[in-house]
Amino acid sequence: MKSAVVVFPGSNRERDMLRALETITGTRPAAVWHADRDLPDTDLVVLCGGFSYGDYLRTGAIAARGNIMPAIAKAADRGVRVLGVCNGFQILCEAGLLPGVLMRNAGLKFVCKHVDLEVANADTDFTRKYEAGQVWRCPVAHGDGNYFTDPETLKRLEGEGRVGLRYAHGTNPNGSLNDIAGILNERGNVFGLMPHPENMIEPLNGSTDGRALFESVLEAVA
Amino acid sequence: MKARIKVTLKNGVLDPQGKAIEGALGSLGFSGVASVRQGKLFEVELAETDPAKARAALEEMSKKLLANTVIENYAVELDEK
Amino acid sequence: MKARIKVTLKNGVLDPQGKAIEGALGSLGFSGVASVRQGKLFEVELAETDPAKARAALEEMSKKLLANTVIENYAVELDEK
Amino acid sequence: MIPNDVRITPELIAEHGLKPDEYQRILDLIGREPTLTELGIFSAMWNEHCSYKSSKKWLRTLPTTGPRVICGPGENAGVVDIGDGQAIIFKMESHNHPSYIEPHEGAATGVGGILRDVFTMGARPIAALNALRFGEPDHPRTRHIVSGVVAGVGGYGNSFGVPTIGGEVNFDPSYNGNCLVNAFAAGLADADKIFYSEAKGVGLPIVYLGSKTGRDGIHGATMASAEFGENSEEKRPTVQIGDPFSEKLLLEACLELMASGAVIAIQDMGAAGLTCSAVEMGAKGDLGVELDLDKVPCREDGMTAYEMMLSESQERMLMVLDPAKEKEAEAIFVKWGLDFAVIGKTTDDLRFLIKQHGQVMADLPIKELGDQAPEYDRPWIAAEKPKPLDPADVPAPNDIGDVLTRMLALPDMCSRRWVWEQYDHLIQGNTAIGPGGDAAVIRVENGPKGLAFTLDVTPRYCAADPREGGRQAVAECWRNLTAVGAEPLAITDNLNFGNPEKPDIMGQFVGCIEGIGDACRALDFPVVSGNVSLYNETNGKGILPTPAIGAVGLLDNFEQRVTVAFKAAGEAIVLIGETKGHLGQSIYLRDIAGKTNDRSAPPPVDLAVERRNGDFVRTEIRAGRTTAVHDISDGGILVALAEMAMAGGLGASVKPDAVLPLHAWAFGEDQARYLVTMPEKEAEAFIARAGKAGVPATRLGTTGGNELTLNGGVPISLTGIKAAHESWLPAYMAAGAEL
Ligand SMILES: Nc1ncnc2c1ncn2[C@@H]1O[C@H](COP(=O)(O)OP(=O)(O)O)[C@@H](O)[C@H]1O
Ligand SMILES: [Mg+2]
Repeated sequence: MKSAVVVFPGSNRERDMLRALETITGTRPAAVWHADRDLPDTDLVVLCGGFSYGDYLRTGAIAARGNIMPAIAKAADRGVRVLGVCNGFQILCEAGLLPGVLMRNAGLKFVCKHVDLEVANADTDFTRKYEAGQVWRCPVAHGDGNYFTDPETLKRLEGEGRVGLRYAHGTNPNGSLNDIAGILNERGNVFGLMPHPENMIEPLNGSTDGRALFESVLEAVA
Repeated sequence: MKARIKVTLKNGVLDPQGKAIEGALGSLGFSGVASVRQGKLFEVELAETDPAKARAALEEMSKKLLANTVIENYAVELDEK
Repeated sequence: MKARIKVTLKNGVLDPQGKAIEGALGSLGFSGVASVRQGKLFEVELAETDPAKARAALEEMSKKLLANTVIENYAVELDEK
Repeated sequence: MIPNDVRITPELIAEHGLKPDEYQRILDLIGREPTLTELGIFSAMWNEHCSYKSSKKWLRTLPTTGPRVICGPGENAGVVDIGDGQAIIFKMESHNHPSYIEPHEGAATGVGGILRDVFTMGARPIAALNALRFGEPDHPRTRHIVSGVVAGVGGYGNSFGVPTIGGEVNFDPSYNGNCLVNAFAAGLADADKIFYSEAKGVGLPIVYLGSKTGRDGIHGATMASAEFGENSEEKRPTVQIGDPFSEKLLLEACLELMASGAVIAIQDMGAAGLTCSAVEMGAKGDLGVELDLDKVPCREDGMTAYEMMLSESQERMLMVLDPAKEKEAEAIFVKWGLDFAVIGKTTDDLRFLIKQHGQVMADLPIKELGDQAPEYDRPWIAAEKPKPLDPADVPAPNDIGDVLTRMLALPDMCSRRWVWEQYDHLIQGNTAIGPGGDAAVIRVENGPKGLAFTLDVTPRYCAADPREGGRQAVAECWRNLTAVGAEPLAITDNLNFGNPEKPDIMGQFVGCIEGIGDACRALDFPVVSGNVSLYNETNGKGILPTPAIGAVGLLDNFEQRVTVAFKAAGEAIVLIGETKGHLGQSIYLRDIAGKTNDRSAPPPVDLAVERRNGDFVRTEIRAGRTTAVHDISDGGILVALAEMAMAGGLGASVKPDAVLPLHAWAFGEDQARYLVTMPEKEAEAFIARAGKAGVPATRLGTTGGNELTLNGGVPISLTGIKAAHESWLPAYMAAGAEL
């Protein structure tokens, strides 16, 4: 599988993501600079974690208006898989590729810890290697992960099975609506989540449960 | 020309910071605070001197960047002299 | 009674957010933006109906919580009706 | 604008922190009255922070070399060889005063400064730690400071993208008006690609990089500007604001530039920014420096030479560049959106020449600015040697379970989870042991090596007996590294004290340094970098002497690491080291028995025993013969045991010493001790090996269950102690209004 990781000024988990993708897919991903207007030929575009533009103004807001974004929107239209992790999720929401917005954590503090994630829909390109209802541990590290959207959109997300992952067992770290940890677009090829599966891929991390997420995409594009 | 843009959360949008401030004011002993909503204020200095053009540009900036119109409203104020 | 508190950075205090926004406006094609400074806006609803008392309370709140007076200024505005 | 030719009055001199005899020294040196800019430059170069005038004499006594030391004190950070052509670069620095004034920004810029010190040398930061000391919890400002400092430390490191993996938090009334924020950072580089600050070559461009210069943190200017009247409101010294976003860009741009081969010398702008960095680069390289301030990127209009030379705006660097690569270098900085300006050149006349608007604002001998700084041999008196305390004089508890529960919930003993959950401790994906254990461990990118990090000092020991306290601080670091299986490599120190002009405070300083030196020599643990922070006083009362030590250790294979958590039921618990029940200066004595002003001796540190016991434990860990290890420090055996149990979610049943009073055994703070677990069937052989090595090893008990049981007595529920341990800090912080 060919993958590409987009790097914005202030991205800071791009090295984690590049390493995870290379380990799991066996192919070195391309690193794409935000100022470029074209994407390389790729099966998966990843927007990684970090503080693009310092998280200034609104998290993800400035990056979402960057040069590379129209190319990502076009790729998504063509059905290319797009994954946004943490700041990447925030950028996708700001860019309108996913609905809703990630607001300040309810506790108003940055939070870094392990949470339990429940697979709310195992029938997606990003979760098919998990069992439905499976619960796995994964780290979060963010200050703005509090997912919010209007009641109508929420109803649609839930009704259409577009909530991919939820915080389980009362581990919701940020006050997200319906314990939402990750959502899909209508077509199911764009996925955004706050937790960091790329930091849960080898025994050093305490478990390898994050791999299945990448392996799901690998299988989906095969 | 100087201008201000106020960006506030739309009604019905959850405001965790405002809520926390309400709580904090309560514990500091301020009673009678019915609600607090937190917004943003941008003080902008423009080269443009024509008020109509300046206002149009500021509206554009608000829509394109400064406000997330899914959850926020904005209002432009010019310092007319 | 409704009121607004504006909290802005003091002159000379670095405003990294404002700077980043300036840059972003530039790359979105807005020219002639000389500077952007970002501040906060608090919209407060008070039970108090006496303007003088309300103003005094809001000043207190600003000093004690809403503004960091080491680096920020604040201004209280009442909605007088 | 502040004129440059103002008359230099005694008030102005005093306002710049210069003593009359120091001013005389300036007059003798340059043979005329200095300009205002020159006075500012001298005040910056000759203040305690830059010149180490009170401490230099004593710092020289520290051991700073060793087979692995590539670069000791004198550069931005220390450099230590870790094999395979790699080096670890690290340092610790204080930001105490700014953090008291504005906790969030003060702490943030402290972290920013130390990260810059590390990447200035060519290293990518891989770990950050922080030692924090706050006033007593009930003091009205404490909560505000805790909240701001923690958010500031986290906010900067999280955004910059370095894992913040450890540190210390203490509360004591002596810090009520003077908190301590000591930030540590470490970075990894190739041993043959280290960058230094020494300028080389005449006529080469001096380049300014990073953020623009504003009027941040110009202290000495307060009165000067007020006196001259114009726009004095505008010229008020402002607090430095951290911009981790710019720093992250600066990191990437610098590393890219270094890889291009364009960098001849590099120095970050820290305290007294442009002045210190430019003088240091020139003086080290025996070169003059000429700067044209009209070229300096400024954030505000009308900045004077004085202001530019003293500004402490953050996220800035100075470099000497290979002129052939100037264009390439500029392109890298433009790509990262940072300012890049050639602001001067190196010269061969050894002058520090500052021009603005075509006029000379300062013209000083560059070497003398550093070399001729005053140096003091301050009078000092050693404190009287304290007497050991007889455990029999310390009241015994009625209910040991209750005391343990209370101890684990003390401000100085409770879980720091509330703090480190605000720090991204997982970023970079190499965190092998995160916060909460003895030392944190980071895998060296792609393995198999691991690096261990810890910060330690016990100020109450240092206050009671500075020399013993100094030894203990180093020994505890060494022990913490050992307890995860690491070989201790080297240390950095951050010496926080009161006013050195007072002989008793100077006595504390000297004593602590002597103690640190003793321990470093005995443990082959050199000092490779450090920082001194003096005058930490409020209303004439100094803080507890706080020589914080930061230490780094190496694991050949990070898989060898071991953590404090009990791993399985039915395992043997063995105590390494001798227990005499030393209660002097213990947490038990101070916080449970309530003897807050006790003058008894702290636990003595026998460095030979320390080394013998530690070497044995490390050998066992590396041979894979231990399942959990924890060193015993604050709170003694029972607290260490409880920490292992809470971390593993497994209880234990143990047999206290039959001779010592129970509380002395449980809560005594004798040094050089560890608790170790292993499978039951291996315990006997373990103890035999210890015996052969001359290391005291006692079988204490067995893991299992949900409780701690002493001698079959009333069980202490893990749930109960864990709740107490975890809840104090969050509850304390939640009780106050903070945003
Ligand atoms: N207590 C100390 N022990 C050893 N070295 C020290 C100590 N204090 C300062 N140094 C060394 O002196 C040099 C100057 O320190 P400092 O001024 O704090 O560095 P910087 O200019 O990077 O802020 C550094 O190399 C530092 O490591
Ligand atoms: Mg430095």
